[in-house]
Amino acid sequence: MRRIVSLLLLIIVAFGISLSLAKIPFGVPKTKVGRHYIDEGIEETGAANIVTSVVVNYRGFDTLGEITVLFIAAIGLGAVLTSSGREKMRKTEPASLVLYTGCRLLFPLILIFGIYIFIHGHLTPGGGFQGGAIIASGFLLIYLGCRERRISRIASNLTESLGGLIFVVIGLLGLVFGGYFLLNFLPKGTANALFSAGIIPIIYIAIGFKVGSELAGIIDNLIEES
Amino acid sequence: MVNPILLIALPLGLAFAIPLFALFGKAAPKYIPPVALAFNLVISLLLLPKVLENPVIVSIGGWQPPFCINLVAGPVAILFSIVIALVGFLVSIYALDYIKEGATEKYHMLYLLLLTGAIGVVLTGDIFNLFVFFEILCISSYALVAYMRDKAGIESAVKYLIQGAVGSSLLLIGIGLLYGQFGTLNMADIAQNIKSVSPISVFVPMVLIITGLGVEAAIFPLNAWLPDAHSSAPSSISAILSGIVIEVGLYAVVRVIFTIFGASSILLSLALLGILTLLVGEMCAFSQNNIKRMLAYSSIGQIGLILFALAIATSYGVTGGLFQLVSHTLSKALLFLAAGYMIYQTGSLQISALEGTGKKMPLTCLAFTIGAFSLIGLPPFIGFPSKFLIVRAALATKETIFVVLIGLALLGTVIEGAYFFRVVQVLYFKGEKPNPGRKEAPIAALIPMFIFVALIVVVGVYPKLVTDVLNSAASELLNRLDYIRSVLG
Amino acid sequence: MMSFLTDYIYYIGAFGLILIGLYIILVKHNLIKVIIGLGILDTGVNLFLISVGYITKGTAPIFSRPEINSEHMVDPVPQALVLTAIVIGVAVLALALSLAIRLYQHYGTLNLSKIREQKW
Amino acid sequence: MIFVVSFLVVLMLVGAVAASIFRDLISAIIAAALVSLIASILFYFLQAPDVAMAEAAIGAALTAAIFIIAIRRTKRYEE
Amino acid sequence: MSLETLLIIGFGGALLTYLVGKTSEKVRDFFGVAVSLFLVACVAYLYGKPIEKTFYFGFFGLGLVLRLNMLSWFFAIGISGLGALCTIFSLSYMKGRERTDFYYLMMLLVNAAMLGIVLAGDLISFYIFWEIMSWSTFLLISYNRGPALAAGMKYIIMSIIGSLAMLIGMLSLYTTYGTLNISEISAVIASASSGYILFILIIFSIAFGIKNAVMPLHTWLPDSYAEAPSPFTAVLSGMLTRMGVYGFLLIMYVIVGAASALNLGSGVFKFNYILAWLGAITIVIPTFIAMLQNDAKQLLAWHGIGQGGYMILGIAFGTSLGIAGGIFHTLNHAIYIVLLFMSVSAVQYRTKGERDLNSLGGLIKKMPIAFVGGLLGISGLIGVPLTNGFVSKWLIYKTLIVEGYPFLAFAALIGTWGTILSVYKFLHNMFLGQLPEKYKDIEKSPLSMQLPMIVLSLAILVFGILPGIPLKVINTIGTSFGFESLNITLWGITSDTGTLNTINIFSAVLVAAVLFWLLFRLGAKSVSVAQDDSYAAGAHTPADKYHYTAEFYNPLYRMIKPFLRDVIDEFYYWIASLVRSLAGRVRRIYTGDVGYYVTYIVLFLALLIFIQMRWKIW
Repeated sequence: MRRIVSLLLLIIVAFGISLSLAKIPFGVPKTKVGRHYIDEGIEETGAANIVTSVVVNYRGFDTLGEITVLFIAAIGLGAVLTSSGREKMRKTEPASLVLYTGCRLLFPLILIFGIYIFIHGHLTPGGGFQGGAIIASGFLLIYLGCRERRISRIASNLTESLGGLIFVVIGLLGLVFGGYFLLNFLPKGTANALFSAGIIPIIYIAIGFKVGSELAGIIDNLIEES
Repeated sequence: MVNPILLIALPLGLAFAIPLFALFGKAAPKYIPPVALAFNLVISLLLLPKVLENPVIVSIGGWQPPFCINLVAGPVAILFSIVIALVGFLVSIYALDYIKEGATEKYHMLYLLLLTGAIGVVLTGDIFNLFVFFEILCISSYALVAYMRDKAGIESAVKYLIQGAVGSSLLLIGIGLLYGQFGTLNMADIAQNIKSVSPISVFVPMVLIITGLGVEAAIFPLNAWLPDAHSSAPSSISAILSGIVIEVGLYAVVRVIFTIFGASSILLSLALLGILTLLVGEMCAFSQNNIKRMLAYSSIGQIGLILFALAIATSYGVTGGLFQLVSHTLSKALLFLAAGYMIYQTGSLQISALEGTGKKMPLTCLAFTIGAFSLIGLPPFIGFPSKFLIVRAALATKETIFVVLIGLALLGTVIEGAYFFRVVQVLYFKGEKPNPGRKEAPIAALIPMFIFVALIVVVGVYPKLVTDVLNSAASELLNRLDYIRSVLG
Repeated sequence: MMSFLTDYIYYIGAFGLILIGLYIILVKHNLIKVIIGLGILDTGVNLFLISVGYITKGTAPIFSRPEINSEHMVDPVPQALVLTAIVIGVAVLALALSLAIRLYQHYGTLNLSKIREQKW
Repeated sequence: MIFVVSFLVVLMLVGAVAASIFRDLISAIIAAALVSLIASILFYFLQAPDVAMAEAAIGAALTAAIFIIAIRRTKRYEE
Repeated sequence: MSLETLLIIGFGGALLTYLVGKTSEKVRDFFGVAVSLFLVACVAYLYGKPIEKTFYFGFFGLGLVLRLNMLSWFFAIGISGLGALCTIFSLSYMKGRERTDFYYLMMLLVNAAMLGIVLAGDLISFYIFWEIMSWSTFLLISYNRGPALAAGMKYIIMSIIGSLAMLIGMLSLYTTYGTLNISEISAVIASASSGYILFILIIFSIAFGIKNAVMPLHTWLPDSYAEAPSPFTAVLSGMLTRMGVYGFLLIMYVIVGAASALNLGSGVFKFNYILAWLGAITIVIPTFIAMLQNDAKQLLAWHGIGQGGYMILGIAFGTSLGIAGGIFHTLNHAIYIVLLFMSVSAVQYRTKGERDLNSLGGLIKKMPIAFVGGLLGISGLIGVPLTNGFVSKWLIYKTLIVEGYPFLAFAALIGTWGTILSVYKFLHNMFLGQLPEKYKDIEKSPLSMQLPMIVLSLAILVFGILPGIPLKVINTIGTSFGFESLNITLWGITSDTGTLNTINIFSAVLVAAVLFWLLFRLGAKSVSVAQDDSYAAGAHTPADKYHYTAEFYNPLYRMIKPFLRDVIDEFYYWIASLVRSLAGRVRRIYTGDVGYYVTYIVLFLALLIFIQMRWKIW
C-alpha cells in the first residue's frame, strides 16, 4: 500500500520536474555570472583554478557558512555522543603486523599528499575540502591500523577554532582595509605561481586544516564513544 | 558607518573562538553568547534609522551584484535581526543558570551558531547563500534538540533531521532548476527575469522551494517534526525554536513568494493553507496533557494565523502578520521559559502536575499567565493589537472569502482561549490548598522573563512604538520592484 | 536514440538517484537505510547541479596554462555549489549516524515504525 | 563515449536499487559507496575535477567509513 | 477632576491595594475601602458635567476618547456605589481566606474596568476595558476551588465568543467609516443601508446578550453566580451583568439611534420586537426554573436572568416610558439583588457556607438585619408597592399595555407570579420556620456586613417612595436619546394614560398597617412550641428528622419539572464534547511514524504540482 502511494506521488513529482527540465537544455551555455567569472577571474583574483576563485573569493561567504556547518556537525556529534563515562577506552585486539606497519608507513605520505592538495588549491584541481578529506582518511587509516593511537582532543579543537578564526579574521581585515568583507586585499601575484591569488591560498590552507581535523574528530568520536 | 556584515561575522568568530575561551576557564564559554547577542542588538538598533530611509546593500568580496553574494539590510531584515538578537540575548541569560548538565560549552557554541544562521537567513540576498544559512540553522537545531541525550530528545531529533534533510534536498533541487533557467543566484536578479519564462517551468521550482522551506516554517502538512522537537528539547531551546526558527522559515517562504516569484495568484490558496494550519494546531493543542506539547501545537496555530495575515497581501495584512509574528515570538518565548522552570520544579510535563504551582512560584506563574493572555489576544497585552490589525485587514479586503476565513481564525482563537485558561486555572485554583513552600525560579531566569513581560505590556499598551518599523517592512515585502532596484541599482 | 542519450542521460541519472533516494526514505523502516537514502538523494542533487553547468565539449574551468582558450569552459558556479553541498551532506550524514547510535542504545532497535513514543 | 556514460549511469542506478533492497546493511553501504564512486567518475566526465575529487574522497571513502563504524555500533541486518 | 484621573485612581488604587496587602492586611482593607469610597465621591462630584476628552496618544492612530454624559454617569454612580458597598461587605467575609490580596486586586480591577466601559467614548477603549473586565471576572469566578473551575471556564468561553463578535462588528464599523469614535459614527451611520445596520445590531447583540444572559445565551450565569465568592456575586449580579444593558442602550439608541433602530424589518419581524420576545422568554422560563432551586444562590441567579428579561423588554420598546422603565429597573434590580446576595452571604458566613435551603430555617431571631434585608429585597424583587421594584415594573407593564402587547404583558405577569412563589420559599426556608438544632448558638452578622445591608434597604424604600429622584436623571437620559420627556413629580409620574402617585399608596398602606396591628393586638396570642417537644406515635422524634421547611412546593415540582430542563445548556455541552472528540481525532494525524511524515511532505509537493497541472492556478 505504502509503496504504491509513494510511487504514485514520486511519479507526479518527476513529471512536474521534467516539465521544468524542458526549459534547461543539457550542454548549452546558460549562465551569466559563470561567464563573467571565467573571463575576469584571472585578473580579478589571480587564481588559475576558477572554481577555487569562485569558492573562496566570489562566493567565499558560502564557504564560510559551509565550514560552519561542518563545525556544527562535529560539535553536535560530540554533544550527542559524549557519554558520562568520558575517556573510557574499549578493549581492542591489536591489528595484524602487516596492517600495522602499512599504516605506519602510509600515514605520513597521505598527510603530505593532503597538504599538497590544499596548498595548490588555487592552481590545480583540489583544495581545502579535498585535502582535508584526504588527511582525515589518513587518520581513519591510523584508527584501523594502530588502534591504541588517538588524536588529542585539545589539539583538534584548537585547530578547528583557529582555522575558523583565521577565515573570519581575514574577512574582517578585508573589511578594515577595503571596506568589503572577504576583500582580496593581498597582492594577486602572477597566475600559476604558488605565491599568487592573494588571500585565497591562506584561506584554503586554513580550511584544509579545519576540515581535516573536523572529519578526523568526527571519526574519532564515532569510534571511541558510546 | 556600521556594516551589517558584522551581525554575522562577529557572532561567527566568537563561536569559533569559544574553545579558546574554554581554555581560560570552564565558566568562560557561557558568557560568550550574551555578549555577542547584546552586540548584535546594539548594531541592529544603530542600523535601524538609516535602514528605514533606504535599504543598505552590502556586497561581499568587493564585486558588484549579481557577481557576488550580497546582503540586503532592509527594514524586514533589520526588524528580524533585532527580534532575533533580543530574544536570543534574553534566552541566553536564562540559559546561564538553566543549562547545567551535558557538554555545556558545546551547547553555547551551537546556540550562538543557530542564531547566527537565523540572522544570515534574514540578511542574505542570494538564494544559495540562503540555503547555506538555512542548513546552519537546521543542523544546529537538530543537535540542540538532541542535547539532553534522553530518549525523547534523541527520537525527536532523528525525526526532525530526516524531515529537515528531505526538505533541504528539495530546496536545493529547486535552486538548481532556478539556476538552470536564469543563470544567476542573486534573488533580485532572478526576480527581474522571472516573468520572462513560462509559468509552469517556474512553478515547479517555486513549489520545491516552498516545500523545502515550509518544513522549517511548519506549514500544515509539513510540520510533524514540530511538536516532538519542541516538547523534548531543553526549554530554552524550545523557546528559540518556537520563537525564532519557525518564524525565520516563514520569512524565507514569504520572501521567496513575494519578492522572487511575485506570485500574487497563489495567495488565496496560501491563506487557506494558513487557516488549515491554524485549526489543526489549535485542535491538537486543545487535547494535550503535556504542557510543552500544548505550547508547541499552539505555535503551529499561531504560524497559521501569521501565514493567513501575510497572504492577505495588503499593507494592513502584512503589517498585521509581522506584528503577530513579533508578538508570538515574545509571548511564546516567555511561555516556554516560564514552563521550563515549572517543569523543573514539579518534575513532570503533565499539566495536571502543575496544581498549586501558583503558590510555589508566584512570579513564574504570573509571567506564564501574562504570556498566555497575550497569546489569546486579550488587552492590554501585545497579542491584542496584532489580532486587531489582522481582523481589520481581513475585513478591509471586503471579500467574502476572507471574512469567512477570519471567522474560522477567531474560532481557533476561542479554542486557544479554552486550553490556555484551563492551564491558568490549574496553576492557581486547581486542587486543594497547597503547602506554601516557596521554590521560585532563580534570578537569572526571572530577569529575562520579566523583561519579556515588560515588553509585552508596554507594546501592548502603546503599539506605536513598533508600527512604523512594521509599516516600512510591510511595504518592502510588498513592492518587489523597489527591492530589485535597490539591489541591482 | 543517440541524441536522446546525449541530451538526457545525465538528467536521467541524476533524477533517477533522486527518486530512488526519496523512495528509500519513504518506504524503508530501518533508520540506517533511510540515512543511506538521504545520501543517495544528495548525490543525485549534486549530479544534477553539475550537469546543469555542463557545456558540450567543454573543458574544466582551470587555466592550467595561461594560453588556454576560455570559450568552452564549463560553468564554475555549479561546481562551487556542489563542493558546498557535498560537505553539508556529509555533515548531516555524520550527525544522523551519531543520533542513530544513541537511538539504538535507547530502544534496542532501528525500526522507525517501532520507535513511536513521541506522537499525537 | 556516450555509451560508456550510459553504462555507468545504468550501473549507478542499479547500485542505488541494490542499496535499497539489500537486507545486509554492510553490503547496502558498499552499494551506496559504489553509487557515489560512479558519480565522481561522472563528475570527471562533466569537466568537474574538483568535485570529482571531493566526491571520491568524502562521498565514497569517508561516508562509507563512518557508516560502517555506525553499523558496528548498532545492528548489521535490517529486520 | 478629569476622567483619566478617575480611571488612574481606579486602576492604580487596585494595584496599590495589592502591594499594600503584601505588608499588612489591616492597612490593605482600609486602603481598598478608601479607594472605592473615593471613587464614589469623584463620580458624584462629576454629576451633570458633560465631558468629552481625546487622549494625546492613540491606538494605531485611533484617539482614545473618554466622555461623560448622563447615561454613563448614571451607570458609573451605580457601579462605584455598589462596588464600594460590596468591598466593605467583603471585609469580614473574606477574613482568613487564602489569597485575599489577589481577591481585592481583582475586585477593584473589575470596578475600575466597568467604570472605564461606561466612560469610554470610542469603541476601541470600550473593547479594551470590556476585555479587562472579562478576564479579571474569570479569575474571580474561579477563586473558589472545585466546581468553580467549570463555572469559570463556561463564563470565559462564552465571554470570549461575545467579545470576538463585538471585535468583528467594531472593525467592520471602522473599515466602513474610518473612525471608532462613538459620536462620529452615530453622526454618519444613519445613511447606511438597513441591512448593514441590522448586521451591526445583531452582531453586537450577541456580545451584549451573552453578557446580559438573554435567553439562548444565558447558560454561563447560574453556575458563575453560585460559585463566585458571595460579595463578588453581588457585584456580578448587580452591575457587571448589566453592562449588557448598557451595551444595548449604547448600540441601539446612542450609536444607531432610535429612529433607525426601531424600524428595522417589518411586522412581527422587527428587530426590537424580536428582542422584546426574547426578553419575555427570558422572564418566564428562568423564573420558574428558579422555583425549583434548593441552593439559595442558584435561586437568586435564575432570578437575575429573569429580571434581566424585564430590562430588555423595557428597552426594546422605544418609548420614553419603556426606556425609563428599563433603565430604572436596572438600577432597582442592582440594589435589591445585591441586598439579597448580601443577606445570603451573611447567613453563609455564619453557618459556615451553608447554601442549601432545605437545611436552613428560623434564623429570623438570630440575624434580624439579614432578615430585614432579605424581606425588603424580595419585596423589591416581586415589586411590592412602596419598594423600588414596583415603580419600574409599573412603568414596564404600562408600556406594554399602552403599546398594546397583551401577550408580552401577560408573560411579564406570569413571571411575577413565579417570582412570588419562589422568593417566598427563599425567605421562609432561610429565616422563618424552625431553627435547626445546630444553629442554636449562632450570633448575628458583624457590623461591616450590616452596614451595607442597611444602606441598601433604605435605598429600596427611598426609591420606592420617592421615585422622582432617580427618574429625573433617567428622564434626561431618555430625552438625550430623542424621546419626548415625561413629566416627573417627586412622587411619581403624571401622564394622560395613567398616573403613578406613591403618596396615595403610602397613606393607604399606612392605614392598612394600623388596622392590622390593632387586629393582631385584639386577636389571641400565638403559642410558640419548642422544636423538640413534638411526639409521633408517642415516641419522641429527634430534631434532625423533623424539619418541615424541606421539600417545599414538592407537588409543583413533579408537575413542571419535565418542562424546565435547561435544554440550551445541554446543547452547548453537546457542542463542546463534539469539539473535544474532533480534536482527539485530528491529532491522530501525527502518528509517531516518520515514514508518514515524509509522505506528507512529498504529498504536499505532488498535490501542489497536480493542482497546477489541473487548474493552472498560476
